Amino acid sequence: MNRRNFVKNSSLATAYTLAVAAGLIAPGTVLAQAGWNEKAFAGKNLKEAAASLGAANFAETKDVNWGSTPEIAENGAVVPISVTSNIAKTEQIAILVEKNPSALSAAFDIPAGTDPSVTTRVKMGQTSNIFALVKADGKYYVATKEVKVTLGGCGG
Amino acid sequence: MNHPKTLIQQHSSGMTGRTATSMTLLGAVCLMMLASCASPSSEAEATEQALALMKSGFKEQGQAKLDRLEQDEAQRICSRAADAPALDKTVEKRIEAGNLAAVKFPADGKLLGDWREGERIAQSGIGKQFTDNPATPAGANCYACHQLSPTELSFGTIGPPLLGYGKIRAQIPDIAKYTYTKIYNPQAYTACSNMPRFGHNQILTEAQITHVVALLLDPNSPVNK
Amino acid sequence: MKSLLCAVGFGLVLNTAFAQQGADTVKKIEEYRAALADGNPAELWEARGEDLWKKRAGPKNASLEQCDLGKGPGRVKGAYAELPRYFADADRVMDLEARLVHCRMTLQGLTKAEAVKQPFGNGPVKSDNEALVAFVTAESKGVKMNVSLDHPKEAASFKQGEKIFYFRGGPHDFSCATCHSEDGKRIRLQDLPNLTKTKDAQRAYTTWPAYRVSQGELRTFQWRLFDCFRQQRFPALEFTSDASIALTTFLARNANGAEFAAPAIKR
Amino acid sequence: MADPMRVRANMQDGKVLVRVLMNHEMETGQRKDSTGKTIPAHFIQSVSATHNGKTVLSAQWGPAISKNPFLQFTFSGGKAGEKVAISWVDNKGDKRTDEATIS
Repeated sequence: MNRRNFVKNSSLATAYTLAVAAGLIAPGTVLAQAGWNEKAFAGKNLKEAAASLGAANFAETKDVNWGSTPEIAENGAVVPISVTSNIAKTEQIAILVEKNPSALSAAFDIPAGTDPSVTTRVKMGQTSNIFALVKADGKYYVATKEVKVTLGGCGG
Repeated sequence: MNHPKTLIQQHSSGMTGRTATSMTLLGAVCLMMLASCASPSSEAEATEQALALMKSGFKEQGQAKLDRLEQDEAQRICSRAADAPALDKTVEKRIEAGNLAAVKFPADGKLLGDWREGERIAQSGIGKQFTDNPATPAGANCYACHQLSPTELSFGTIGPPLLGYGKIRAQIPDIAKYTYTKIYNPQAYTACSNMPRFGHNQILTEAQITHVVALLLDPNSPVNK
Repeated sequence: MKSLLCAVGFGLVLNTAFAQQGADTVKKIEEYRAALADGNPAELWEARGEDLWKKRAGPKNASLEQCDLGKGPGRVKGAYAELPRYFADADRVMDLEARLVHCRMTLQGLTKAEAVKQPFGNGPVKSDNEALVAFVTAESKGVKMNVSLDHPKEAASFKQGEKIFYFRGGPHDFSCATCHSEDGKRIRLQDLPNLTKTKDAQRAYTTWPAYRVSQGELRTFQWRLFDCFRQQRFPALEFTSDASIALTTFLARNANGAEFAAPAIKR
Repeated sequence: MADPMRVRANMQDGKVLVRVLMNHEMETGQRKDSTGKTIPAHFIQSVSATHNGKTVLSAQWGPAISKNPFLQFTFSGGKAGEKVAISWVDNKGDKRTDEATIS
């Protein structure tokens, strides 16, 4: 594992936010909007991204329903992902693609009153595991599903 | 009703350098159409009109110039419905003989190249599109239509499967010459074949064709494993 | 390069899934398509097209709402299912895209060059044509295809289109029929509709225009033909040329009787 | 100015089902144009949904979300006739808000 894991990720994110607030970094020009967790989106794998989201460790779970998420995607440019958490007090659902250059695709905050269920579409460069990282009652869980990607358009 | 000969002349008027032979052939086709269609003049007229529309309906882009719409004899005769009556045997023979006569073989006489290179050529569908760089060597895109190597499962079915091609035909004399010729110009053997005339129309170089021949015939090629 | 990638991609899938359970793969790809059908981004084009249809524009500061698509000025519902058709005011058989060019010229006062400037979009460069087509075609969803050949020019266009379908040319000797005149064929792993048979012709024609997942764009029937000819190694098909309209008449007429089902979503 | 979203909000089993399509390139910053120049990254970074002034969903997105993004979720406490608003902000600071009436 590389040294990133030894860095206190949350403090870096905070430092970035503070830098934006202080006008040291102009938001939206080079890096990102304030509040956007740049470090998490730069994470190369589940562990790095999860750490930046605040999950120092996580348990494997089967308490996630993958809904309409297909086993095979005809085109990696658009892969429908549906994640429903059956874990009580789910407050966040993050979707990660193991073999993408950066693993994290999206992180959803689920307030009380909203179903712990989101559907969106992600890009996949190749066949890969998809992770649903669920934060529930302050703890983190991860569920895994493999999606195979075929590439269409073989005219070239 | 228009006299067929008038139609032939109109038909050929836009073409340059077409021989009397091709006009005779065309006449044969038109006559066949006349014989087989309920409304013969409209058939021939539609062909005339369609050719005119093709000429006015395209513009050159990149390497694809308008001369690509100038049909040669085989293209003209083969522009026919799948369920059209069979071509006259003499017409077929004439197409085949003409195409066969134009086949060129490598100067060094070597017909078997490198099957590995052949596999790359068979996989690539690049070439001759107006979006392709003309400096990049074209591929043959064999897998688009044929099954070849057993490890390549993404193959098309427009052409027959060629798995084990060389193994099955190892005993046939002159098989390399036949295979080279078939790739160079499939219409040397089969008039109106769906397969591109890779050598005849300069899609592949002679050397590239020998690589594809090797892919099909070399005992070490995956095709024959 | 693309083909190599393609081969690798398919290889991954096939080694593990397709080879052992081909039918299962087909079913799973169907599931993938079904998952995308709800929430087709083509709706974004439809919405933009409706705005463009209703917005005053051009030197004449007019909307397209009085455009006659064949069922009378302003009647959009079901119009696409009867196109291409003969238009007396232009004395020409027109498909939807040619008719939109006509209306933008006559109603809004655009020059021809302006009206055909951006037939197809590319990322941030949007095409008004694609948006308008998405809007108009969506208004024919569920309507049975009913292309008439009653007018002599319609009948002629169909016949010319048929000839063009079988026209072999270019360095590869390809015609439309090379890939689309036999049942059950495929190129690489992609199924090829037999456009000379009613069932396939209906399924193919009624699912264009479509949002192409691979391109992130809504593509019209003119684009479909343009890109087929590109792959046939022909020169560039002129947008709304009579050749393109004749071929469209041939294909649209062959789809008669089937319910129109586009804008669709495709790989 | 970005093109509008398509927002649909429907009552379903007593809850509000929200479906959103957004107009956005979602450019990764890793692709090259035909001249070999890298196309700069341009993607939505944050999304939020509100109902009666209350946030019912918020999200952070990366460039791996597909072009012309789709989002679907369900929340409780809404009624037909009320409004749901969706907002996004991208990495260049472009933003867009659209709303739909629950039906």
